[in-house]
Amino acid sequence: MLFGIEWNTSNDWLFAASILPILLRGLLVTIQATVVGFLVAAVLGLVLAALKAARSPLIAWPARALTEFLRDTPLLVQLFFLYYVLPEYGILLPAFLTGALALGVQYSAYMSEVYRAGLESVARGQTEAARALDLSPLRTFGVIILPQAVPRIIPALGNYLVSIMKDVPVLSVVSVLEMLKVAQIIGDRSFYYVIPLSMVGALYLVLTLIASAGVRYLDTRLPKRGLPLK
Amino acid sequence: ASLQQIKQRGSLRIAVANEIPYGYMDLQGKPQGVGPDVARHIATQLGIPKIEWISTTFSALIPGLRARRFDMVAAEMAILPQRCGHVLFSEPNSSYGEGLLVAKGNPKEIHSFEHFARSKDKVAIMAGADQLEMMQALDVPQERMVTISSNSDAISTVATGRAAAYAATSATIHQLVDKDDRVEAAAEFTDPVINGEPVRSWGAFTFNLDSKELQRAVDEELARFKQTDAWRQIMTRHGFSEADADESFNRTREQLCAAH
Amino acid sequence: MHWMNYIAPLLEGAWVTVQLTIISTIGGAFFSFLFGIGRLSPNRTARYLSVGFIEVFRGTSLLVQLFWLYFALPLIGEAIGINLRLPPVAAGALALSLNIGAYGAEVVRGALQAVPREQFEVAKSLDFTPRQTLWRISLPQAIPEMMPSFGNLAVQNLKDTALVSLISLGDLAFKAEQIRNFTQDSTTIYSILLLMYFGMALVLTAIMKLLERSVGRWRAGRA
Amino acid sequence: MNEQAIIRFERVVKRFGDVTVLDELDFHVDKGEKVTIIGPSGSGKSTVLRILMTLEDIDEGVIHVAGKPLWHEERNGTLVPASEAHLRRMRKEMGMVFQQFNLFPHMTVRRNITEAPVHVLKLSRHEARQRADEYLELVGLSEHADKFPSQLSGGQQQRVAIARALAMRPGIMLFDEPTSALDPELVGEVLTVIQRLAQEHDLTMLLVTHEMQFAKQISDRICFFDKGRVLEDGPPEQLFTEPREARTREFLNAFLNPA
Amino acid sequence: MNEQAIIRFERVVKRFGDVTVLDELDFHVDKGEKVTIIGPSGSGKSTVLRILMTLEDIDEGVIHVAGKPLWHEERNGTLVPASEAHLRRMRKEMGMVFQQFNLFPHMTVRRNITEAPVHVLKLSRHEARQRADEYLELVGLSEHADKFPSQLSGGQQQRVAIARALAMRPGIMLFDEPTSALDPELVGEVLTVIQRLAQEHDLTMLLVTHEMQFAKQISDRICFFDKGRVLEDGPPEQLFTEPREARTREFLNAFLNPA
Ligand SMILES: Nc1ncnc2c1ncn2[C@@H]1O[C@H](COP(=O)(O)OP(=O)(O)OP(=O)(O)O)[C@@H](O)[C@H]1O
Ligand SMILES: Nc1ncnc2c1ncn2[C@@H]1O[C@H](COP(=O)(O)OP(=O)(O)OP(=O)(O)O)[C@@H](O)[C@H]1O
Ligand SMILES: [Mg+2]
Ligand SMILES: [Mg+2]
Repeated sequence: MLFGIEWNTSNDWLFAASILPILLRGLLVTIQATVVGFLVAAVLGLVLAALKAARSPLIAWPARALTEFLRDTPLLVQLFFLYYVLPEYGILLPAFLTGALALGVQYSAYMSEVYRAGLESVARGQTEAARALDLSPLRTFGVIILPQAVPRIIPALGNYLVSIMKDVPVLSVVSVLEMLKVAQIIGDRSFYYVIPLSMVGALYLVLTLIASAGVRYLDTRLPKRGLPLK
Repeated sequence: ASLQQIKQRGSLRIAVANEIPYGYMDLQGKPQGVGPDVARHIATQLGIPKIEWISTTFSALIPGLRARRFDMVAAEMAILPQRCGHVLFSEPNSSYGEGLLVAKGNPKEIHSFEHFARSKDKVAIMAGADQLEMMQALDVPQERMVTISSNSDAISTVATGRAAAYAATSATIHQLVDKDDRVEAAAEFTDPVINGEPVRSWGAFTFNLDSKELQRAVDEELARFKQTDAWRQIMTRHGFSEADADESFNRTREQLCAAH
Repeated sequence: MHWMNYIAPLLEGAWVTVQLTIISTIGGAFFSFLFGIGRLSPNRTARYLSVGFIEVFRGTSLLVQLFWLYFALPLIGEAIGINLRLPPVAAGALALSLNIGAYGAEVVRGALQAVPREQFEVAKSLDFTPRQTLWRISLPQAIPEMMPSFGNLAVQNLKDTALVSLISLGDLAFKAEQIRNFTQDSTTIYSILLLMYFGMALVLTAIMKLLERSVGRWRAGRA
Repeated sequence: MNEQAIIRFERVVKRFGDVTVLDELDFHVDKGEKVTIIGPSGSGKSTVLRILMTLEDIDEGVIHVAGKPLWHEERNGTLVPASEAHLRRMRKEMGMVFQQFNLFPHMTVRRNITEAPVHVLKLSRHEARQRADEYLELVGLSEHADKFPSQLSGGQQQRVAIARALAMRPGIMLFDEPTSALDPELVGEVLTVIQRLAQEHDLTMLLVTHEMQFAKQISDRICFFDKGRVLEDGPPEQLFTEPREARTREFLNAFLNPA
Repeated sequence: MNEQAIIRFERVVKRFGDVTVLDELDFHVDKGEKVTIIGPSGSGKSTVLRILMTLEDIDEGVIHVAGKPLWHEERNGTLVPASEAHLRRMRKEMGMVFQQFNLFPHMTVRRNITEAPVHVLKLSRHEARQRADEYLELVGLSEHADKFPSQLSGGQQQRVAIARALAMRPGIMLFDEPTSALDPELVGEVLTVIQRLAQEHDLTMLLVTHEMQFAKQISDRICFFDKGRVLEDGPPEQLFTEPREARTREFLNAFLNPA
């Protein structure tokens, strides 16, 4: 029994059917962690990208080093670090938030690169034309560059959303009750491991196929020339 | 694997769950604890020259046995009826009661597992460990339980307030207390009463279902060893009381597997 | 200083991590080529198998794959009477190779498709068989294109090895957990751990860059 | 040297790394004058326009535009490097048309033209719109105001770009090869617009082009650039028919009778 | 129709989708003959060569090469579509030189030439190397044998491509505009090599080119293609000086005096 739902071990199919609702509870947590992690990464990534683009090397250089460091160290270790070390300094977050933060921190490094590439892909000629018309730097960024960069950035961010989802099981080690953890608990209690683990695999496959299709759809629907301004 | 095969191979694969004082690895990677110390003696007696130690998480013990990743578990896993159908147990090696790890000064005044059925405080338990069943039997709702994956997470979980207490066996609690002065063992602790009886666990070695022969051989050597002072010394060295040691003779595997 | 005591066991774990990274990167390269080429094969079975493989291993979580290979596969093997009980190192290396191989297969496919069509036409006009064309003409031209992506995948792979600690393999992350279990000194241990992984990643990146340069030597003179 | 000059370069040096692109350049354009720059590729023609538009800075020398130093400011009687605010003020004098049009692809034609008047000149939307329609009329594209640039031909896009620059009412218009990215059949429509501008407005115009015939018709003066200097300049009839310098003759020959 | 023909197209039809590119084409080349195909863009010149090299298949008709059907095999007295093995055998008769050279960029010049002889003809490395050096000598590139293609000029690359095709000792050489991707100053060196081949070897040569002067010198016969058919053919003197067809005259005029 988990979440008040009993399972039925009389045969494999009934067992699978009876644990499905339990796994779906875990799936809900998986999706929540994905979304929160993604939002954190999107915001932190933007900050990192801005810092890296700073004129002063005193700001840009450490930001670049930090990005490299975050990209080159395992999510698991970053997670442990946040989970065990932050509380030593009085920052106490629930396991779920710590996990989502770890996902966000790791992926912020990747996303900062997406932002940078997206902005740089907007032709230099656009900036020059804006400058020749004397548009202010702020307006140039907000009205000329950003609307053109967004359609290039969003699909790439979407792909990272899928990656984050696939990394959520790592949070099970700090006992976030996401799908894999739920499957493990079912296994611990029922002593049947193959079925819950296989079901998690299958659910993941379905989920990522849907999400990837969604990203592709979005990619075809976004206006390539930029968000239209009338 | 049959005893014959193990002898031929020349090594016995024993898993521990990294739980002090039941079975764990020290800094040099040497296995320590009640389980490994006794198992080492038994292996020598059985004429097996070498032990391959495998350190893993508690929840990986039974799956590992079932997947035949090791021949035996020396983690003082409690003999429970629902486990008996899936793995084999030796006769009890040890016996232990329950305990609670709480923050220094026990600010929430927690003295029993039953506390969590009544208050909104959260209790930490280890994934795969018996305390989950106890909590459920005491009607502690799922949301009040925080699952951690190893004992080493317990101190920070409690010290930082992720949970008000960590529920584990008394021996575990006592050794955790020594590690950090932000935590202490709950004083005036009363063992949970389930089905009218105070809870107590009997820990034993565990085998795969088809290792009957090995089980029998271990039983014999264990029975002999438990009569010696050497065995008593192992128990006391690892924080088990004389009463705990005596208690381990009061139940048989058969009784424990049949309970309910 | 206390942290000095951690270094020896951590280095022991780091050595396991290094071995695992090397084995699974090589294994990953093997699967990349196998399924990347398979995806472009004229043989329909080979193509479907490759697509299936790529989708499954890219579409599920590495940790799920790892647990499945470690805990579930032996039980399935038992049910059908084969010994599928991979030792932890093998299960870990296999899961990592398959996972990274699925990503690598897409890299291989992309690079092969980027070889100009004309090269295939010349090869045909010189009467090369399709197999000779693949091995002698298109692959050698595609490999330098793949190298930057392979470099990223190798670092990804190094990071992913940390997950094998969860199936009890004595790698760097596992050793660190053991030490922390003992000492509760989280800050020091995890800081050392992060720095060690970072250092290894920098070395790996440098090696992949050297490799990239050596396989692409013929491109040096390109305008 | 002409003191009436609205643009004046004095010993201007511009380097990219080791390469000296403008080599102590002296050069001027009078108010209302139409000047065409010709010269071999890499001789620094675009660089001159880009420096005027403050898209590139200079390494040495001084440039005056409308009597004021462009890249410097007078403060307490000495010249100091210009502030961004000064550059913004100076840029208002000039409009530029690029080889690649550089329209904003995500804005309609009308929005392309009104964006800067509204946000830089602070015109009301209504005024800006009227002004946009006026210049769209001038370039003959009134009926395309609500389209996006990608829906227009190259020639139409370049005409929008011209309208966009004009809508800021600059005193000086800079054109950098405005027709060389166009298919041959579209060149004419753009040249016609520029010609009309040259004839009907008292704009100062500085133009880089390879359309020699056209340059001859509209220019008051042609400057031949070579290696970052003005090698020769003069009225079109003189320069095209009897160039003084051998290098100029060679260039014009190669140009008119390609190998 | 000449029964000695080493290449013979009979009512060959080739379509790409709805477009008929070869329209019941009849066409032949005799053994040892040097034939040049000329004609407007899109008339099917390249397609003829590509079909011979089996890079494209045909929709209708029959082609014979060296007495054997190219795209068909005789089996039990009837013609069936050719197997891959048959195509391989037939391809051995021919070598092709492409407009874009298409050297293998990852191999040295020598390796480019020896690769097919070693792996297709199964020559020993030693023999293949000797043969490569012989043909490198012929095209005048002996000292470049160990360079990579990217280190050579376009003209040198095309000469390597010719040597590479020759090293397979084909009886028939096909050239598809071998000089049109080259800078003008490099065209000559390639033409010289082809001319030497035409004069010194008894190869059959089928060439597509726009170098009319060159075609005149080396060809036994010129074929003028139009809309997927041979509109007119004959010895170069006749075809160039007094073409029978108006269309041919028009083409030659346009070609010799471009607009
Ligand atoms: N951003 C830059 N970085 C480095 N070199 C540059 C840059 N911009 C221009 N150059 C160099 O400066 C020289 C002059 O360039 P410029 O564009 O002014 O020539 P141009 O006369 O306009 O030539 P074209 O007719 O080809 O447009 C060239 O050699 C060019 O390569
Ligand atoms: N793979 C293809 N798919 C579709 N159409 C094709 C293909 N290859 C050639 N064509 C068409 O077939 C026609 C003949 O092409 P071909 O290349 O033989 O002409 P050509 O005489 O060699 O012309 P050029 O002088 O331009 O090389 C053209 O209209 C061309 O667009
Ligand atoms: Mg220019
Ligand atoms: Mg052609």
